[in-house]
Amino acid sequence: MITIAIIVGMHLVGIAMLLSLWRLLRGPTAPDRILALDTLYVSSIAQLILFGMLMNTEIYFEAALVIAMLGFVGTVVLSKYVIRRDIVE
Amino acid sequence: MLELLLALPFALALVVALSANASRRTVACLAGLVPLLGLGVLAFLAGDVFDGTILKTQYAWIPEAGLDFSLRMDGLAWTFALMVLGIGGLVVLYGHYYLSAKDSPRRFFTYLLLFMGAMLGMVIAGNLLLLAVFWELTSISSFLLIGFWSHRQDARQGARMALTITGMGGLALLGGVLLIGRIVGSYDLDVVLASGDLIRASHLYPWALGLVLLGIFTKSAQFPFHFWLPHAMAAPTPVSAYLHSATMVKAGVFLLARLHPALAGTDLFFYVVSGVGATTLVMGAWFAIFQHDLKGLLAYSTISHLGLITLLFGLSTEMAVVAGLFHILNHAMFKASLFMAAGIIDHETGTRDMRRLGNLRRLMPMTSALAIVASLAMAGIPLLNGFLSKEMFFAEALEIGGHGTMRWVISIAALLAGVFGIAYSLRFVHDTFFGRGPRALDVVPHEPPRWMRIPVGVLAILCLVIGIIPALTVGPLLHTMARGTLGAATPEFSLSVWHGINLPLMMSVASLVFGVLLYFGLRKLLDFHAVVTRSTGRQVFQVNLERLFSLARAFTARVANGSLQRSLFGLLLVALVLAGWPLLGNFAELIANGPGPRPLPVMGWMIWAVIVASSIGTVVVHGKRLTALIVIGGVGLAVSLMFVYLSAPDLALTQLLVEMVTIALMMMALNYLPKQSKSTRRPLRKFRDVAISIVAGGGLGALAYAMMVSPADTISNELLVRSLPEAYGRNVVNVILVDFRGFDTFGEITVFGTAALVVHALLRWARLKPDEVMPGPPVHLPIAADLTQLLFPLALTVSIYLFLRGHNAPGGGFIAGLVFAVPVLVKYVLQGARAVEATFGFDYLRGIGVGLLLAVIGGVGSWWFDVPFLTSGHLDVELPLIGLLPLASALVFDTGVYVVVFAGTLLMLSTMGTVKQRQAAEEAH
Amino acid sequence: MNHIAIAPVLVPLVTGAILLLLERTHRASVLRMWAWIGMAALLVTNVALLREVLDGDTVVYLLGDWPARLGIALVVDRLSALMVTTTTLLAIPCLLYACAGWDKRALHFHALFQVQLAGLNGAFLTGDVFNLFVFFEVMLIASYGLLLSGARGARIKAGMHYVVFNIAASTVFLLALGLLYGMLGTLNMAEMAVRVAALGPDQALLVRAGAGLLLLVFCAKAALLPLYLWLPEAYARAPAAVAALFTIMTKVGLYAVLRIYTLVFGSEAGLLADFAWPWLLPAGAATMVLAALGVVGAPRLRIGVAYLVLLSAGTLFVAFSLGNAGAISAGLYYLPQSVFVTAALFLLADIIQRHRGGTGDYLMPIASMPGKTVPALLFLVAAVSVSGLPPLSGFIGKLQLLNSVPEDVIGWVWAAILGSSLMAVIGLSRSGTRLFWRVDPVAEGVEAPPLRRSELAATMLLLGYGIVMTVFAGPILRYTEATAAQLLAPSEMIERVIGETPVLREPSR
Amino acid sequence: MTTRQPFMRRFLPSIPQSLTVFVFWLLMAEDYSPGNIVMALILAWLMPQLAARLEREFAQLGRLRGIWTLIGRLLWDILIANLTVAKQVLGPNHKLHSQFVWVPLDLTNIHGISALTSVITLTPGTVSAELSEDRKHLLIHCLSTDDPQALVAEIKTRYEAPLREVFP
Amino acid sequence: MELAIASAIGVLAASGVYLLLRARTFDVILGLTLLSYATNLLIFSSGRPVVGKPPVLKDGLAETLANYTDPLPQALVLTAIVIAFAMTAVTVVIAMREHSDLHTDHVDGEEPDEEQRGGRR
Amino acid sequence: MSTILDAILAFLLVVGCFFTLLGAIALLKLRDFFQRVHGPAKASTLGVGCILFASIVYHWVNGSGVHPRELLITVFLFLTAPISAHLMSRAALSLMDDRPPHPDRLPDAQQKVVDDEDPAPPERQ
Ligand code: NA
Ligand code: NA
Repeated sequence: MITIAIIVGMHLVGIAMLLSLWRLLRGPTAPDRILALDTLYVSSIAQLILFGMLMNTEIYFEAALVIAMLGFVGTVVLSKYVIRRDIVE
Repeated sequence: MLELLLALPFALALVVALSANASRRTVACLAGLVPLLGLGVLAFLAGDVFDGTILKTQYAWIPEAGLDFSLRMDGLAWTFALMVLGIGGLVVLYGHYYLSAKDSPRRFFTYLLLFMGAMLGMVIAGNLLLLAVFWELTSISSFLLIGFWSHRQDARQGARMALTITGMGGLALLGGVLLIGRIVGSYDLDVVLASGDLIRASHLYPWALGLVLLGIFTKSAQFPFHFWLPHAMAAPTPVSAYLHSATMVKAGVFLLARLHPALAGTDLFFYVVSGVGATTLVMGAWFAIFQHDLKGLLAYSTISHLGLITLLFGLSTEMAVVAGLFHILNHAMFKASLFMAAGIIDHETGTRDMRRLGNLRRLMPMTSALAIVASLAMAGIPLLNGFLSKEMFFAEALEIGGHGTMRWVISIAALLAGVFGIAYSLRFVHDTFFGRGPRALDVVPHEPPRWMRIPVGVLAILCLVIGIIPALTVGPLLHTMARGTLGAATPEFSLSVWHGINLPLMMSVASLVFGVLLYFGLRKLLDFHAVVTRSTGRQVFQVNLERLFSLARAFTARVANGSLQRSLFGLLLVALVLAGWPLLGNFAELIANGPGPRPLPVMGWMIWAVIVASSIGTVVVHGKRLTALIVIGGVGLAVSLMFVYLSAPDLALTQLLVEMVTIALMMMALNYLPKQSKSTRRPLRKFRDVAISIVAGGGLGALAYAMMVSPADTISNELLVRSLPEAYGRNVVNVILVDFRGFDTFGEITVFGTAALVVHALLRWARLKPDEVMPGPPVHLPIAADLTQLLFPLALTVSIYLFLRGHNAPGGGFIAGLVFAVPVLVKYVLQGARAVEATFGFDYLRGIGVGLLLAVIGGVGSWWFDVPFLTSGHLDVELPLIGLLPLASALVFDTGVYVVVFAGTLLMLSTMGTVKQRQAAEEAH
Repeated sequence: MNHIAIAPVLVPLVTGAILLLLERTHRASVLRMWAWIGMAALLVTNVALLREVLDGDTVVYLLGDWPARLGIALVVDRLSALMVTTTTLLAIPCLLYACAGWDKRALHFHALFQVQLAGLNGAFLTGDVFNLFVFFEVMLIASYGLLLSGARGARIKAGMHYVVFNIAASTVFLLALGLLYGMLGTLNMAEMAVRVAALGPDQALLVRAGAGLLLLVFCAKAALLPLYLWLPEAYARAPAAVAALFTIMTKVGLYAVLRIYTLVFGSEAGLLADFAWPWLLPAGAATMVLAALGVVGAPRLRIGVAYLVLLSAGTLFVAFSLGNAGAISAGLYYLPQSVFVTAALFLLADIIQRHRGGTGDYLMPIASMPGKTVPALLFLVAAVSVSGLPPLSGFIGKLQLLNSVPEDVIGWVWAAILGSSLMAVIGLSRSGTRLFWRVDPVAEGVEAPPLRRSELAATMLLLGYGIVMTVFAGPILRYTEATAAQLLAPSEMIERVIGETPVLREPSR
Repeated sequence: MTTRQPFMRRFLPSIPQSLTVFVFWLLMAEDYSPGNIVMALILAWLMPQLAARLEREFAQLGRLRGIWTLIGRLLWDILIANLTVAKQVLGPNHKLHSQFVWVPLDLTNIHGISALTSVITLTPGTVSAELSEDRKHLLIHCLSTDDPQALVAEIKTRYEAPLREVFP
Repeated sequence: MELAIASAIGVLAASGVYLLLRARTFDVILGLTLLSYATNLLIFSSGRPVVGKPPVLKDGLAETLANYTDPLPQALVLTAIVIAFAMTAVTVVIAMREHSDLHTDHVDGEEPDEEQRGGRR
Repeated sequence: MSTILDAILAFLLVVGCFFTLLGAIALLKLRDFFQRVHGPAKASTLGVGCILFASIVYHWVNGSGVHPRELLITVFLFLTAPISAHLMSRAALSLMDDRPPHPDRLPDAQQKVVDDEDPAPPERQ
């Protein structure tokens, strides 16, 4: 049962990713796309954790940790660009 | 002795070149030493040579190429050396007085001696390749001599023309010589000369002959390559006197004589050589009549006489060869003296234009007398040397056997040339020394210094003496020369002025009569002075050369137009050809043999969808740059996910981190780039690009597919097995990076650190103009900045964790270094570069250096244990309280990686973050 | 254990790192001193390296003490040693020239210079294809820096073209390596050779696609016919000392072609035996012709010299693809001398450019440069040598090459070689006369900036190499002939590399 | 006493941070051996030092009594409000009454303000968008509200007040 | 699986090639980035990828390719990623300098004539 | 292993995935940026939090040991999500033509010099 739940979960998260992809491609504004990318990052963490559960391994922990810790860097940089164009003033 | 003879000119050329403070006289004396000493050497050798001995010396130079430094002297070589040195000596003497105060004698005599040396070397070379070497050296040194007055355009042009034509000939000759070498198996002159039958029988013979003849004809100014010679008259007269009488142009006919036993004796040889010679003979003589320039006339006359000599060698009978050799000697004498006389006239009157000259016999009687003697020799008047060889020529022309038509043609050509020869000689004498004039001169001409006249005198007297008593004077010499050329086939001949009344004599008389008639008849018919002759050869050459230059310019500019797109397109096209070629038509078979494709779970397809969609999305929105960057971020993420999914967590981590830093770099750059791509209105180009992209992508996909479904046999199994016991790591990828293939990583961090240096070097001193400056003061993001406060130490902790764990779990120096750098980047963005730089205070540049050194130390440490670079050691340290501490030497290496990556990343970011901006006001300056 | 094989990489790298540490705080003279110390050390190691291989030994150095197929092995044979020596000899005058002042105007010059040397040497010494890629990149990144440090305007533009083209080529390199690893399962050249020889027909096709892409990459770096467009501008715009150093860069591509397509895809490669050479011969000849046209049509001396570099690349392609020992030997003799002489011409062009004021090295008919005697003489020597006129080294190389052309292709190959020589003569004689032979009475009195001694010395040194190569052509040709023989018998090297046992570890299990 | 404080500041710039790092390391390494505890201690000492090079001032905490109730309240709110938002998101779009609201701030400590914006953002239905330049007002966006003033009041009492204690 | 990877490589490569052939520096850089993804995937795929068998050794699991994926291509890709990043950084900076020095972001450092004319029309 | 635990785990997972999906749906469906940002900013965060929690328990139960370190991921997520949301909102605001007017913006408020520094922390008692 739990395996099924994991697989179902992975598909749900996968759909979430595809939805984010849609927003990423459609926009219309830059912040929309940034948001979509950010969401894609967060969904990826979920995906990694689920995958780790499915494989019964901890090997994907580091990847998930790094995405969680630094996934927002892209968001920070892109947003700062929209705000000021010069991201490092 | 031969080495000494050859070394003389080169050694003294060097001495002269270096004698910076020597007086003009000293320089001339030094230069004069060469012919003087050289003639001494010749005299010393004369006995042996006249006895028929062939003197040889040989040193190995490049035995691999068959190129030996071997010198060889026989009668032919001796005689030519005599001419080179003898006339060379006179030219040195003459030249000393000829050069004006503005001309540098040092330079002049250096060139002259170099040329003399090259000529000597060519003459006494005992190896055909060596001969070709000296042959080209004469071309190069004559180029310098002809262009001696480099401020004059005609000199520059003439020199280049001569170099181009004779250089081309030299290359052809080289080819010919190589072919001969291929046939004979040696370049040794003795061997080659003895292998005439072998050569003539070879299927390569026509090619070898053609190439050698091309060299000869260009050098000896034979039709259709004759035109460079008149233009070489831009040289100072001593040069002309030397190059165009005894040396440079004689090199061609020398070679014709030299190789006569090896090449002559076939119909091909006969027709080509005598045909070209006859054409040149007549044409040169005809054009000589219409020259107004003294030296121009002499130049065409030279062409004509060289044609004569060539023709004689073409006839190939032994006596013809003797006649040719004889004429070489005679022509050298009278032509050298004539050139020098022309030079004196030029020197004294300031002009060489016969239309302004005339009646000089009154002003400079001595010179005139000598010149007239030489001219008569040139015309072939009896009792002068020219007559003798011309008579022999007529005789030989009439005796051509076996070639019915050729006999008539050549006889008529001989007669015509005789007539023309009389006519232009007459013009030379008449227009210069007789008649009215001189006109419109700036000076009153008078006799030149005595020493300038002496060389002319010596030669003119020689013409007379030989003309009167040939057998006693030149007889033995000619005999030796002929024996050197023909060897055993040398005919018996006697030289005498009077052979009785025979057909040749009749021809001489006829040509004298018709020549005089022609000259005066032409004078009656048309105004000589108004005739402008154009050298069509030169025209053609010039036009073609210009065409070549403009074609080359246009073509090069058109092809290598600096277009990057073209370069890349070419690259792609070749890639498609090379990679697609083997697959074409074979693809189905390729994929049939493997284990076959495996299914991919839906999850994988979802990630696939993100990759594909955002990749195409990037292309669609690429014009809007910010958008494109965001969308491409999706590609990066999805590729990382694909890596994770397909069992590559290390890859995913690295990809993600690099992605973040890349986006940051690009955003920084975007500030200085236009926000949008200009749309290009070239639908055709777009269509082409779409097409080739699809082909390229499809091709690569197909290759990848075929590869993946074919069976694999890799060494990786062994890597897996040996990783833990021998390299002490569970994360085999990291073990490969720091151990198995640590050297790759070593190079990789060098690349990385260097890239940071390059970025730094490009931006440090630059001032850039932002594409758009937002109004107002810098924006502060206090909340975001504050929230990252805790993130930083935690990120640091994670970085250390990833670093230490890397050998056994995903991580390692590279990933850890980036994990360290990225939060600093966030600090840069949120707090501003200045604030971070002020407080953080790392010297990133040194960091790169330190990191690289650490990596080296980590690798070199193994030398202590006498094992190769980068061999990992393993040490378990037992510490009190703490317990067992496992240390792998790879850790030191990985620390180096860590430091380089951290410092390099931050150097890039901080450099880009602190770019000095250029204001619009500065722009105006 | 003898570690000499790795020294040519480590010495410059350590020197570079030390220079980087000193850079901020020390004066130029200190940096120069260290650069020269590094150079001296490199020269010493180079001599030691040459001695190792002179008698035909192949040195195999197993990095990390792993058997060659598992790790990375450095392989030093005569060819590698020749290339490394050429690099070192070239680097000395380049550094000398740069120390006349450019090193102060280009940020990080010394460090980049050393990294460049490390990259070149690494590429020449490695016996592993992926490691070759890595060292290509080391070399390239340093070259980007050397080209662009202190650059502005037009040079930046040239740099853009150069960099992007090379990155694209490097991408193809990786693709090729991916394919080759995927099919052969190893990256060690010797091991690859063994596996290539045993390929079945289907797999051979895919490997051939990969090998074709690899060939493309090397040809792009070596600037072969359709792939040479990047070269003229980049070389003509580079700072003199850098352009001079770059003359060896195209030779790296040539080296790689020679190495891999004799060792891995050479005569003993089964279905793929010698598949590359028939493509390369006509391309090389065509490159020669186009390059010669470029020499003739060049508006500036430096562009002309850049085309001369191209011409030498074409010549070498012809030499190598003829495939017989004589031709390869001729090419190997021709290679270093063409590097030296074109480098000398780049330096000379720079000297001329500075002394002709605003006209630079444009081949416009203006007043000749003041103080021209020595440069003119050097130019003459260089021109004679580079166009293959006797008696200098260029001639000897071409002579040997002409000698080794087999009879079935003799016509057009000779035509290409001799024809391109003639065009070079035409182009260079025009350049020379325009640069040195025009005396404008007005310009004569103008005081010229003094010629810097070290710059002239650097040029003379380069030309001096050529003269030494001329005089000692015999022994050098013997060395290159032995090299060619070694290359044409790859099985010896393959056995040597595969058979090399680690010091401590077990060989392969 | 006056000389000790700068020393302490230099030696241990931020005790909360040191603690966090210590716990963090042990959790992450999943190794509670003496050796690793020593390592954690070293890091706990070292990391804030490094961080201090980048920070002007670390957050200083006041009374921590309220923080646990705050966290509990926050978690509960997140859970409950998420359900509300779920309903709103899945419902028809036109029923949403989104608007911006300015929240006047009594908090002056920037760390407190930061914490508040985080909390506001993490609780569903509201996102903090901007802090006014004088740092006296916070602009928040509500997904759907009909009574902005009530919302402001709730934020001030539920979150701001306890935060003022933690960040005096 | 092979089909998915191969087609992803194909699409990435095609997109990359198209952008690489554009005339603007930034587009070219994007193209290179996409191409390097394609390259990395291709090298990666040379190890015949499998799902969920990362090459980190576990106790009790025999060290063969049956239990672990091929680690070597991964190491190669890592190196390739890093080098590609270094190259991208340099290219980006050159693009900045080119735009600043030559006032155009055309890859050839100058606007082609026809496009300028087209723009004016 | 008890089915109850299984069920709880499954429930946690489904809830987590549901919220993750919900965030994405919000992203897709809602009208403008400020509405959309509500979804991912917390629904997704919560969702991932649930999944992480489930994962910890799962690994624990499945015998691969207690790995509380996955909590750290949650910590980071909760730490960074507000920063992202805040910055994106600022970005969106900076693009808006009709930004919400400041409630008590005085004519001279604009001339107020904005301090570069963070306000000095109060002295310690
Ligand atoms: Na690349
Ligand atoms: Na690496």
